[in-house]
Amino acid sequence: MNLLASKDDLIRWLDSLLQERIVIAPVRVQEQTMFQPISKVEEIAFDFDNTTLSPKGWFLPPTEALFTVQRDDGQVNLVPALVERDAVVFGLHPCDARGIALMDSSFLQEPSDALYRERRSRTALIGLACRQALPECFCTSMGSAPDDPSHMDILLTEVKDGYIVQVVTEKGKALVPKGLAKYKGKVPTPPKLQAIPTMEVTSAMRGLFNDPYWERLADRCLHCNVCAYVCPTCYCFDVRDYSDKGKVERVRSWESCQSPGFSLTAGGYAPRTTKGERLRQRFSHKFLYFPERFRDVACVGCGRCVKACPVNIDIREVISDLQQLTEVKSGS
Amino acid sequence: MAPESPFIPCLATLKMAIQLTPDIKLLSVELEDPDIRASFDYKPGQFALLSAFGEGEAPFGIVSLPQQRDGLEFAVRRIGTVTRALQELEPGDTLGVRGPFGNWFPLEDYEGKNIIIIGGGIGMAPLRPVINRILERRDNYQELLIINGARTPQDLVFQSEFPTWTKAPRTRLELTVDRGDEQWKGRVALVPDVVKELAPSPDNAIAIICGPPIMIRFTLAKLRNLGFKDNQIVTTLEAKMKCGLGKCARCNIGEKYVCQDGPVFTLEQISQFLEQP
Amino acid sequence: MDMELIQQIRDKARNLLEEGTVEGVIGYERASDGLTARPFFAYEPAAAERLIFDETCIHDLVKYLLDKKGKKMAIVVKPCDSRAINLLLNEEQIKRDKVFIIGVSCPGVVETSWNRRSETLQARCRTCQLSKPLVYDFLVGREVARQAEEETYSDITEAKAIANKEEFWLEQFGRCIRCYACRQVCPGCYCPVCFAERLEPLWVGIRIAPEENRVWQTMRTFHLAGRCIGCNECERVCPVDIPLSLLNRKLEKDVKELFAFQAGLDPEESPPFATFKKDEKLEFGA
Amino acid sequence: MKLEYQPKVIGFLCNWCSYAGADMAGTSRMCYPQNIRIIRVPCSGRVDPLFVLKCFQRGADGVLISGCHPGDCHYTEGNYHTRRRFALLRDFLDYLGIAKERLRVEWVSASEGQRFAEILSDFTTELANLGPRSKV
Repeated sequence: MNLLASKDDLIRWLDSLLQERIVIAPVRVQEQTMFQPISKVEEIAFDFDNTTLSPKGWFLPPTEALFTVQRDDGQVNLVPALVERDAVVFGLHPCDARGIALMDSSFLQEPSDALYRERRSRTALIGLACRQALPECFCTSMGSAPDDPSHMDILLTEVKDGYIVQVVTEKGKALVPKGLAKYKGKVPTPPKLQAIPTMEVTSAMRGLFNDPYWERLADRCLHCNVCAYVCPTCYCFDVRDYSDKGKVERVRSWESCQSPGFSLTAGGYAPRTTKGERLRQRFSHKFLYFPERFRDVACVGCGRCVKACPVNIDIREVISDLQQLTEVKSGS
Repeated sequence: MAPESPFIPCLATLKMAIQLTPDIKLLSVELEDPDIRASFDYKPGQFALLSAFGEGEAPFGIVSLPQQRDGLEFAVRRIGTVTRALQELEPGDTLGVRGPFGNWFPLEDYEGKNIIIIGGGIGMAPLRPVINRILERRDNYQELLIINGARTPQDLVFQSEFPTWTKAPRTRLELTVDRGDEQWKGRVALVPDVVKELAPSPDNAIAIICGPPIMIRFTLAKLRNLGFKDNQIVTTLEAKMKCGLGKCARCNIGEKYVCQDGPVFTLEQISQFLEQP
Repeated sequence: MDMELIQQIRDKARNLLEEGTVEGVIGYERASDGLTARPFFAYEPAAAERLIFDETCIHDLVKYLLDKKGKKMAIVVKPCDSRAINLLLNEEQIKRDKVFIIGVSCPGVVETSWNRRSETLQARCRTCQLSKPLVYDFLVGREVARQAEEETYSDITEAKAIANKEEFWLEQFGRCIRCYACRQVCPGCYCPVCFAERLEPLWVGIRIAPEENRVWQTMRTFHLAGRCIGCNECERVCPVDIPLSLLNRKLEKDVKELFAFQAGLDPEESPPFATFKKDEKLEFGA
Repeated sequence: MKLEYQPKVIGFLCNWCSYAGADMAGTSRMCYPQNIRIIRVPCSGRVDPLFVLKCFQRGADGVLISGCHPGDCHYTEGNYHTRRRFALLRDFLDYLGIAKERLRVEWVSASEGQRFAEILSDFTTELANLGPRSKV
């Protein structure tokens, strides 16, 4: 059963959530929209197309301490990091929620990642259905849709009089304010997206592991980490100790398979030395290694990498190239 | 509330450190918690992540034998910041241990076979418990050939155990170095060339290799020339890893994670994805 | 689009590939949005037909020459990009005889991003004095008389007047996610191991945090002092819009004033930190 | 001189002139502020701007770089490079909000113990007047 929240209802609702929880919402920063913890509801940018970074940073922050090392009289004590407050991520799109679900596959698999699990269970997702499809969007080809409520706790859909409130989970139910009217109107038709063919991308990837395609594609790749850092499903991380003025922490930070040091061992051996091998690692992980482990392709079709890549390495093009090359190879 | 994090190591005390070679130390480590110590089950080939607090964490093969729970042994070569900090620890100092992780050598499956063990430099470390386990159950195996190579005679690890190894029945230890010195009377040759020269038969045999990537690469080629099939060649791989849990996603060889699916692989399992065949 | 110019580039590229003069041609092709341009490597003569050139060809392709050392490559070079060629020649990173330069006289490029092309000329183009590349083997396009605006560095003056500069910059650097796109795109950033990746000692911690990011961005810019050729690619590729040109141009201005030097104008002239004058008067002491 | 706020100063002193100069100030029992931590470097030219950044990042209030007078460098020309490098860096740091007064470059010879003591007193006073670096 759907409810209706007027714009004022929503603002009051968010305001009350803000009293008891951290609220992470889209905020306009320069020309970007970013998910940030807000202190006032007015900071929220309601009219945005897509955020520059996905909301994954709330669950896997760019940098976080895993634990602190304390020494008293030579006795070492490891103090685990805490998740102190409940939170709400507001305004994420269906593709973002799917990204979080894909991250769950890895981080919640036993032995689960404690901080991630804790944040995940203490955070509710109040999503926003997409008003329009952007030219870089292809979520419907990747198992999601502009109005897909899966993986959300509550999904809001903007209509003329406010927002349709679709309660998805029990967790979401507990958050809905009392006294919202029932919504009896029509649910707007979601925007249409161009479908891209994604058949057999996993087997295509496997078959083309040693294809010269990768070195050619890598020619123009800069090997920056932009695609990985804007991606809602890229979750590789680095762990190191950080000490400052006697305080020692074990810190985890984002890292990307595109950087040369990513898999360089202390002894100087790196399994992937060429640009092509590193770029192939990115797509192999998404299309082959991840599905081998967790069934789904590790891409949600949000289009962020398409938009952010400084040299236009377009994942949709890579998918269609892989399929074409496979067809050529199999001689059909 | 503090969640139970798999990233938090068990505290341990350094019991003893023995200088094996100019840059390799054997660390004997005791877990502080007696319950964890008693339940720390591991098998030859498994590894653990050692923490030098303030510097970081790195993976090391456990080189002691499984029944030895009060003194887990690790051979640590000084190569970077973490290994240097580990080597600088004094007996009594605290370090962290996470593990055991990964798979192990299925030594029971190798019973009744000829075993060829080929190690280069610090690569001998994970093979030491394999050798010692086979020697414990010597009758269950056929011939044992150990080829141990190092850059110089000084760099040969576990020299104090050589007499035990050579005295064991049906066991042959072949040492080789890249560069000899005045005292060295033995072989001066590269490991792959020694393999070629000794030409072990692939019949009913298993070859277990560990060493620097370049040694592994050329030794694999020689073994294949001798007629070894990819399922007769077993190796244990080193990879940079940050979690040991299959989450940081960097230690993969193709779709296999070294930390979870490995570190022990047959060549058959990974040849498709060997990035530098 | 100037089809005549594009045809000249395609013909030249095809010839070079057919004759085997070069192994590949680095140029531009249409991006997947059908609107802007992206870098393109042509290895077969037929691929030359994909080459384009227009006001969306914003990328400085010279960086790619560093990946192709030892191979003879042809490259499409705008006047501004030619300064990067000079920089790399001066620093002996590329060999002149390994590069065939297809110079393009360029009327300026516009601000673009994926699926968006504006009519606004890029700021660097408005003050650009170069009517044709400083170095080339083959020139295409009509040499245009530039009506360049005077470079006043008014943006730098404004940034200098910010009341709490530390706060301003830490806020900017606070957004940095350390994707290193700024470094990867820069033709002057080619250290085999960047200081940001050195582990012993760990100069820049892995914390993605304002203070660490400040060390990164400050040193990145400073390593380019007197070497930055002003292509502004770093600012373009920054996914979080850090105003990197305010950093690079500040040093460009100071280097001009202190040492009367501009990077990449002359392959024979070394950057200011590679040389000195004994009797120069600088701000502190004699 | 007694100051309520004691600024933290890191001093990079060249082995051949300034370190000896500081030594001389000490052995001659000259009075100078004790809030400097001295790091001896072979030449002022060895001082990477990164060192300076790192000092400020880790909480230094001021950084002093001191070498041989121009023309007297043990390695002939190291300090000429120092001069260029830090002329540019001082203003750049200022632009980023770290006041240029917090970075000093001075030339102190082995015989100038008195001068070293004076520079340090002056620098410390100046830093004390600036106050602690804001914790943004």
